[in-house]
Amino acid sequence: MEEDKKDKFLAPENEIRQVTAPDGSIIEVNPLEDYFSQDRPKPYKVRKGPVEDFLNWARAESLWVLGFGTGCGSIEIPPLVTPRFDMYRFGIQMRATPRQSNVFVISGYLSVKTLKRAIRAYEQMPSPKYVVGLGSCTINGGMYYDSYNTINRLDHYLPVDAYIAGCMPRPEALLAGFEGLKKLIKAGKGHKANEYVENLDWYKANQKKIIKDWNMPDYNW
Amino acid sequence: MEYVIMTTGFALAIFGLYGLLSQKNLIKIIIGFSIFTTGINIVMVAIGYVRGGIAPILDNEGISQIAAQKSIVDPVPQALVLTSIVIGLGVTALMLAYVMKLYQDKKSLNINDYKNLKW
Amino acid sequence: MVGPIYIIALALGLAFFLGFFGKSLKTFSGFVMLAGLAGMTFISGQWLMAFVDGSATTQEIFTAGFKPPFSINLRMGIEEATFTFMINVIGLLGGIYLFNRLKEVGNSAMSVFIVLIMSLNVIVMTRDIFNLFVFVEIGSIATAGMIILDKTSKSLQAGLKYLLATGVISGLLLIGIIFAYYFAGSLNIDGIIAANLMASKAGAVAVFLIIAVLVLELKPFPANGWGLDVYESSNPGFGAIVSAGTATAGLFVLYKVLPMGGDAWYQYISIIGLITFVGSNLVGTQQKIANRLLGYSSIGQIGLVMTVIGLQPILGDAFAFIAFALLLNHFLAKAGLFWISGIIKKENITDWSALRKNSALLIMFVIFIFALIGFPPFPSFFGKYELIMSLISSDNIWVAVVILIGSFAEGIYMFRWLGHVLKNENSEEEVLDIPWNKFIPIVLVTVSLLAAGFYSVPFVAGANYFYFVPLAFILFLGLIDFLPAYIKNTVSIAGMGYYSWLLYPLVEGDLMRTIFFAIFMFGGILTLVVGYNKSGKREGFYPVALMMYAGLATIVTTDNMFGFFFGWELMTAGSYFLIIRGKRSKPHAYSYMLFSVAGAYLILLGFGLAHASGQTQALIALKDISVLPTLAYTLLAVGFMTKTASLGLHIWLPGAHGEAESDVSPMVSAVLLKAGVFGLMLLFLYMGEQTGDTLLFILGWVGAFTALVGNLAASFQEDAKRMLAYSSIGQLGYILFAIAMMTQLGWLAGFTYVINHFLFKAILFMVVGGIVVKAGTHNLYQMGGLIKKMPLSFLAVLIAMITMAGLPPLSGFAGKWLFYNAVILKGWYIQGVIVFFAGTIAFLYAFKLLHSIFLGQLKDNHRNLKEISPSILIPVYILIAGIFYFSAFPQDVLEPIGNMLANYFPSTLEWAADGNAVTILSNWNGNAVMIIIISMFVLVLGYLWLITGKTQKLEQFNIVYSAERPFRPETTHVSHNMFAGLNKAIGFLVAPGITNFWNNVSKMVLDFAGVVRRLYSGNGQVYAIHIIIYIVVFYLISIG
Amino acid sequence: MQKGINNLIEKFGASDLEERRPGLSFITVENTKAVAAITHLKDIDGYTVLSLITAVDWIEDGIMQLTYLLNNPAEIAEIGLRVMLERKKEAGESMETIHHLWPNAKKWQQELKEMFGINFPGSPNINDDFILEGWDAAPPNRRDFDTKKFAEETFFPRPGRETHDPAEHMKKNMYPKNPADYTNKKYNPNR
Amino acid sequence: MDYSIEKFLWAFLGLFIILNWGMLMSALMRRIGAKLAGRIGVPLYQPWVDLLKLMSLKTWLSHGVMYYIGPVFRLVGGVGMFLFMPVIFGIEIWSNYSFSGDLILLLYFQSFGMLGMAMGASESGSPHAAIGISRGLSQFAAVEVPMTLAVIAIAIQHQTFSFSEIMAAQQGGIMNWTLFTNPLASIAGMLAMLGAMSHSPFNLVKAPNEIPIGPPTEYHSSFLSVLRTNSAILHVVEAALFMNLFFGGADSWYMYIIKTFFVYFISVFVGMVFPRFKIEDSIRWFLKWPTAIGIIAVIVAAYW
Repeated sequence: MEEDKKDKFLAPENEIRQVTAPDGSIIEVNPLEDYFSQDRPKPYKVRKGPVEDFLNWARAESLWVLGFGTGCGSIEIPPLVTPRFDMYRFGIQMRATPRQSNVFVISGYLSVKTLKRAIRAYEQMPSPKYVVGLGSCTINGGMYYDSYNTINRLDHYLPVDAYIAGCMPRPEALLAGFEGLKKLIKAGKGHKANEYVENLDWYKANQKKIIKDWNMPDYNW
Repeated sequence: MEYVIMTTGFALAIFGLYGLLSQKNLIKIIIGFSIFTTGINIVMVAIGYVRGGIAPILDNEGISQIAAQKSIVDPVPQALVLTSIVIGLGVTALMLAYVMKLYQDKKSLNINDYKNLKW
Repeated sequence: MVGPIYIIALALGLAFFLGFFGKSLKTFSGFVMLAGLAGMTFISGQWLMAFVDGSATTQEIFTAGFKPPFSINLRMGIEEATFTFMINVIGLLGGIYLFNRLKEVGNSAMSVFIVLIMSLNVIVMTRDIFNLFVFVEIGSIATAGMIILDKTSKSLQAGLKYLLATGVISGLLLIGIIFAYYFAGSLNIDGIIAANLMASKAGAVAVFLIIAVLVLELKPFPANGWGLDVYESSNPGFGAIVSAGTATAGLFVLYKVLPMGGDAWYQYISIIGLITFVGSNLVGTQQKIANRLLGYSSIGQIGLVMTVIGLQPILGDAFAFIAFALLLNHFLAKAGLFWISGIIKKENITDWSALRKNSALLIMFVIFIFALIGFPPFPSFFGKYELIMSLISSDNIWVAVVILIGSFAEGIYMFRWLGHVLKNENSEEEVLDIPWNKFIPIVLVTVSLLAAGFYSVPFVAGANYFYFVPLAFILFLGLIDFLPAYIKNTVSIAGMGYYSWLLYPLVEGDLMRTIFFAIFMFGGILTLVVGYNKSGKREGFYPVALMMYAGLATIVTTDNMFGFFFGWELMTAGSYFLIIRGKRSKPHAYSYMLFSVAGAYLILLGFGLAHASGQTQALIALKDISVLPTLAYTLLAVGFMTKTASLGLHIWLPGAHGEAESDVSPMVSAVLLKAGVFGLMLLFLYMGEQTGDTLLFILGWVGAFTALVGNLAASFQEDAKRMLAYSSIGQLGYILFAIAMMTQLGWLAGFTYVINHFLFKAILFMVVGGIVVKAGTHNLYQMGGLIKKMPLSFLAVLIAMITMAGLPPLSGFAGKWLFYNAVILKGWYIQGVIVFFAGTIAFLYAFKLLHSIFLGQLKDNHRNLKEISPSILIPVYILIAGIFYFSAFPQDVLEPIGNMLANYFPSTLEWAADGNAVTILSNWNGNAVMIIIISMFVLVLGYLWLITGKTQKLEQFNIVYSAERPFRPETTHVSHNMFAGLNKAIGFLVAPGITNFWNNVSKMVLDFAGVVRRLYSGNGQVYAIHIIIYIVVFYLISIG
Repeated sequence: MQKGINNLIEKFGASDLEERRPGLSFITVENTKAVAAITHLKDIDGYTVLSLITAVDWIEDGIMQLTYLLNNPAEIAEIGLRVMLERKKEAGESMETIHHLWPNAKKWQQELKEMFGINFPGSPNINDDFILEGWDAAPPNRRDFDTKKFAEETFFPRPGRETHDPAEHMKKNMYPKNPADYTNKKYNPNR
Repeated sequence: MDYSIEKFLWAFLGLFIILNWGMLMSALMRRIGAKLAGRIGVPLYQPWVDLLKLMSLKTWLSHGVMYYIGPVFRLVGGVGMFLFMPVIFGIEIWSNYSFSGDLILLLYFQSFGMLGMAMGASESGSPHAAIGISRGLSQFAAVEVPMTLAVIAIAIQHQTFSFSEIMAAQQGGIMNWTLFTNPLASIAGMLAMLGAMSHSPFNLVKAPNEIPIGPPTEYHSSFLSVLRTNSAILHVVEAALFMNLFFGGADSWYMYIIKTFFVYFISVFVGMVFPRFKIEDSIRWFLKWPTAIGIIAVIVAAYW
């Protein structure tokens, strides 16, 4: 079964290919294995104590949000930088690259196609990292609950720290959601990234169930 | 008299040269060449001529050597002419042989047909 | 002592006798013919020996016992003995060469051949003008007979044209002779000379006809279509006889009769010779047919000798040597070339690559070509050098210039031909058939050529037998060429080491020379070490590499101009062969050679002017040039700048350096370019700031723009080695700018750049060359990510690039610092800013090279690459040690140089005890900078290590790719057109304007040649008309 | 406009002319003559713009209808050319490609292949993904594909979800009973 | 030539002050920017929090050795610029290690960190990094032209490259500042500074929406913290460089902080007002007006 899938959906550029080296020898390249790290992630150690509390405060007061609008709800994010909402005063700012972001806002419905990119972006973020599900669609599919192409429950695919209900929630709700997230982090509960790593097999099974053309390594470093 | 001869010689040479340069037929060119050499030979003879001179044959019974030196026709040009004629003959013969070979090769006597080598 | 008359007797008798042999005895009669030729050679040789050792005096032989004018007289003096010997030798060798062909055709051909040689002998010996005519005619007829040795349609046509032309010519000669006789009363040359015919107008016409006709026999440009046809169509073995033998005899005759005309005629002859030399070679540039090309070259060379004969009154004592050296050179080389042509049997020069199948033949071919162009150690080099010196000394600069232009034109087609031979496709099936009887004559002329070069030494001031020592070693290397490369490599390194040790005393004490000597020799040895990673035999590599280094060593050790020029040409020749070894190097080596030759000629002219001023060959003559000093210095500077590839003269460099082999590139880039710098430094030192004020100012600007354009072009390159080559152009621009400032700081900066450029460019070319070989591509965008595979190479290139970019703490900054100070003190602000702008552009290509090769994405086919060979890395790390030493202790290197420079310039730099360099503007402590930066680096690295936990190693596709994944390394690696923005903004600066300019120049020359050669319409009649027109024009100019 | 339609009727036996409004007509052509008709419309009658190709699944009639909407910029007229294909039970209806007339047709056809399962043999990249990635179920826009069932089987529906009729729900829960309440400042539906 | 521990500690103290001032300054600038937009803006302590957060992250990914030491190069570049320049005019303990060299050293040392960082970023293999670097280098090359012209004009004017001498020449009143004694050079230099600071309109290098963040796109956690440390230092040091050249230097920390603030503010202010240049337009612009002004400045300084 696994083999069949691979044959059917493996992208041409990911097929095992043979190339001729400059010295004439033939090299076999398996892009998925050779070009991507195959390592499994390990959970980081969660410390306790006043120093860690202080660091948690720092983590909470410096939320860097990945600028990745996954669905219709992403239109609710730009107003946050306007004078009316001004998220900067809460230590929240947007970053353009997942490597420098901590918070991933899944803004609204998530199609299977986007889910794949969301997983990739999430896995590339450094821990500790947080996922905020924005809108009903991330909770139970919302108005797209019966669509053939959007997920129903985000928490089956990514570990969600906070949900913000509504269709769509307004920016204020988003800010309130961030405040909630901050409380969680300050309380030392912002380690869902570890949960993801620990239950990686379950998450991967769920992800692969609907992403048929996986075409990427199991874990995108 | 010698000037007439010399003029004739030059005229012949120039005619010959003109023929050599203007005719397209190889045989005519060679004829031109012959006329050219003939003209030159005539000029040579004319150069050596001394008016009223005698044949340059020296023997003890004839005039004295001193007198002879003044009166005989200069023998050197005549000797030269002989050589020159011989050489002219040789060259003409060789030319004709060439023309024959060329004609065998291309069946043409027109000099314009033999321009394979150029530039 | 056998009388010279027996030469004629022997030949005539033999020719007659051969007729009696039947067809069955062909081989026998062939040997009889050779024996006869050998006998003739023996007689003239015997006379020559006797004259050389002084046991004989000039003999006059009178036929029939009368004295002139009543008899024909022959003369046998040293000149006649030499020339008859040459003719007989060529006859004998030609006979051996043509043996089979003559045998096939039959006894008659042998008779004709012997008669031809005999007639040439008589032409040389006779003193009787009519006898001369007779034997000229006999020669013509015999020639016409020999032309159709190969009975082809073309040779028949050529023969007829030849006959027509010589017929007209001889008719005119006859008229001339008869009038000369009429007015002089004698047919004897001496008699005619004594009669001084020039006094009367009619007599002058007679002399005119005689000399003009003899000139026409030498096929002057442009009335020489018939001669060219003969060269093209006849058997090459016979072509050799015509080119070497007949022309030699003709030249001697001209030399013999010229006194008839008096001084004015010498001038005419030299002008005719010049026109022929330049015109023929110029028209030859368009020629593709080998034999016809040789014809053009022959006619050109004969024109050159004719010029020299015409210059006899000017040259004085040197005449004999110059004329004979040039003639002998042509004689031997052209005979050899024709003979080789007879073996190759290819009409078109583009098909001549078959020559590569026999390396001995190839080497001899190369020797002939180089001899013709006038490279050392061949006689023409000595002859031409002496000729130019004498001409300029006697105030005939324009003649010298024209001669050099003609030589250059000859180089244009000769080197094109050589390029075809060395690089064109070679079909495997064809086999080169080399019979021994054809091979031996070629070997003999080659050996004679080399010997003649050797024996030319005493005739040229400044020449030294010592220059032949490295050549002997090179010869030895050539002889052991069959050995594997590593043995030859070891031998070469040992030889170079020994030679350096031998020469070191010559440069000891002179710091400037010592530095360059070290760069040339030490750099040479290091670059040779790289050669250990080459397997196989590397045929022909070591002799030419050592030739280049021998040239460089000569340049830097010599104290006279001749030695300098000798070394310069030797180096040029060696480097040409090194460069052309690259796979796609043909056009680049060609343009390199043309620029080098042109540059060398400019240098030669400059030297000539210096020599004319100082009347000495010592280099010190450059100090106070009184004859046209501005011109002289400009010529010299431009000449040297062709080697340093300054703007306008740089177009050869990128291809030549970029396409060369991996270990040749560092040789020609890091080491060779310094020769030009050395020349410029030497020149500027002698010139002084006052004399060359304007020139230096212009050169400063040229240097600045060279730096800018070179670096800018480098940053737009996609080819790794070309990028480095363009970077060399830029770096050399800095150096030119720096030394043009003529201040202590400027020169110090120049020296710093020289040393740094040597260090880092050697590293870069070695490493990049090694990688290019490993990676199988030159293109930067096809590499990438190699840092994981070749960390040591990366480190080396990184260090070299930091040095190049001039970043502290490495030594590149020393150059920049000196530069800023020098620029401000000199007051060349705007130029300085251009140079600094160029400097920042250097970052761009430094980054591009590092990024494109080592960083970014590793390609599929490079996944199994290994680190480059230790034989590259060891010299590279030696050089890196040098960089670090220079960087940490700049004082150790720069202080002595500064002190040395203080002899020439006011000192503006002080060194404090702690290594602090102080000028009135600024201070810099290289030592302290090094310490501080290294300690900072360690501290910061420790800090980062402290706050960083265990890192997770990633693979190349584990990157943020806008939530996608990369598709293939090729599409993910950013390299091609990397600086697109910069290109859009200022890319117009490097639009190939200069290349286009030179292309247009060469196109113009070739088009001109193409138009001029339409004169040769192929019609025999037209050629006859040419002759008539030539005579008329010549007459109108000379007498009318 | 009229000329083009007349041509269609006369030359290609088109039928069922339906003029929606001036300048927009729909007409049915047999599928064997469709490409010829389209070519004629493009080359001779001036319908040079392909606006769209779309499909309708008439599952009850066993028909898969293709509609080519062509535009004539000169006359500002549009013709919708309907082609009725016989609907197959499993996807795989086939129609001639028209990408040689308009290169952009290949994208429409690719979409139809993916969403309706209508094949256009010869159309470039016809089997490539268009918007779905790795889809291996039935083409989702065919009406016999039960998308709710598919979603429930695939997407882990969250238990306890209630569904309301939006209109009723909003009337009941959100809008004020009394329209006068709209002016009541205390009432804030967003709260 | 003083390598004593005492000297090192003073230098370290200076560095610490600079670092914190740099952070504070960036927060202040952001607040000013926010005010301009009608927002409140970040809390003043935000830069420290961000730094702390970055250091407390638990993921460290490495693309290779060069990637690892790229930030080290960068920080060495920033710190080095600080160390090679006297901080406070006329006070020996604040002269740092400026005895090693002067303005020329600093001009070239600028590029040290840049090139090292470029190496590190491009080892990650990210095309965005490479594109950003290629833009950055292209722009840097153009910026250097007016910068060099300004420096040369100053060197001609004062006949020295030494910071302390240039600063000394500007002492004794505001009218002695280069800004007033050599206004053209100052204009050229300040225009070059706009490019050197990489604020809008010259910030295509890290255009976040197009090439995410540009060169540091792959840097995260502790690596990014080093880069941010550097940028805090570098902003102050660069401002100080221009302050020393054109605004009379500083004879006390008080003046230092005020002047660097205003110098830096100029670039931020311009950045807030103008939109972004395309890279080729930016190069053309630098090679046009600032260069022309610079050339005039040099000519004026040299021949007037």
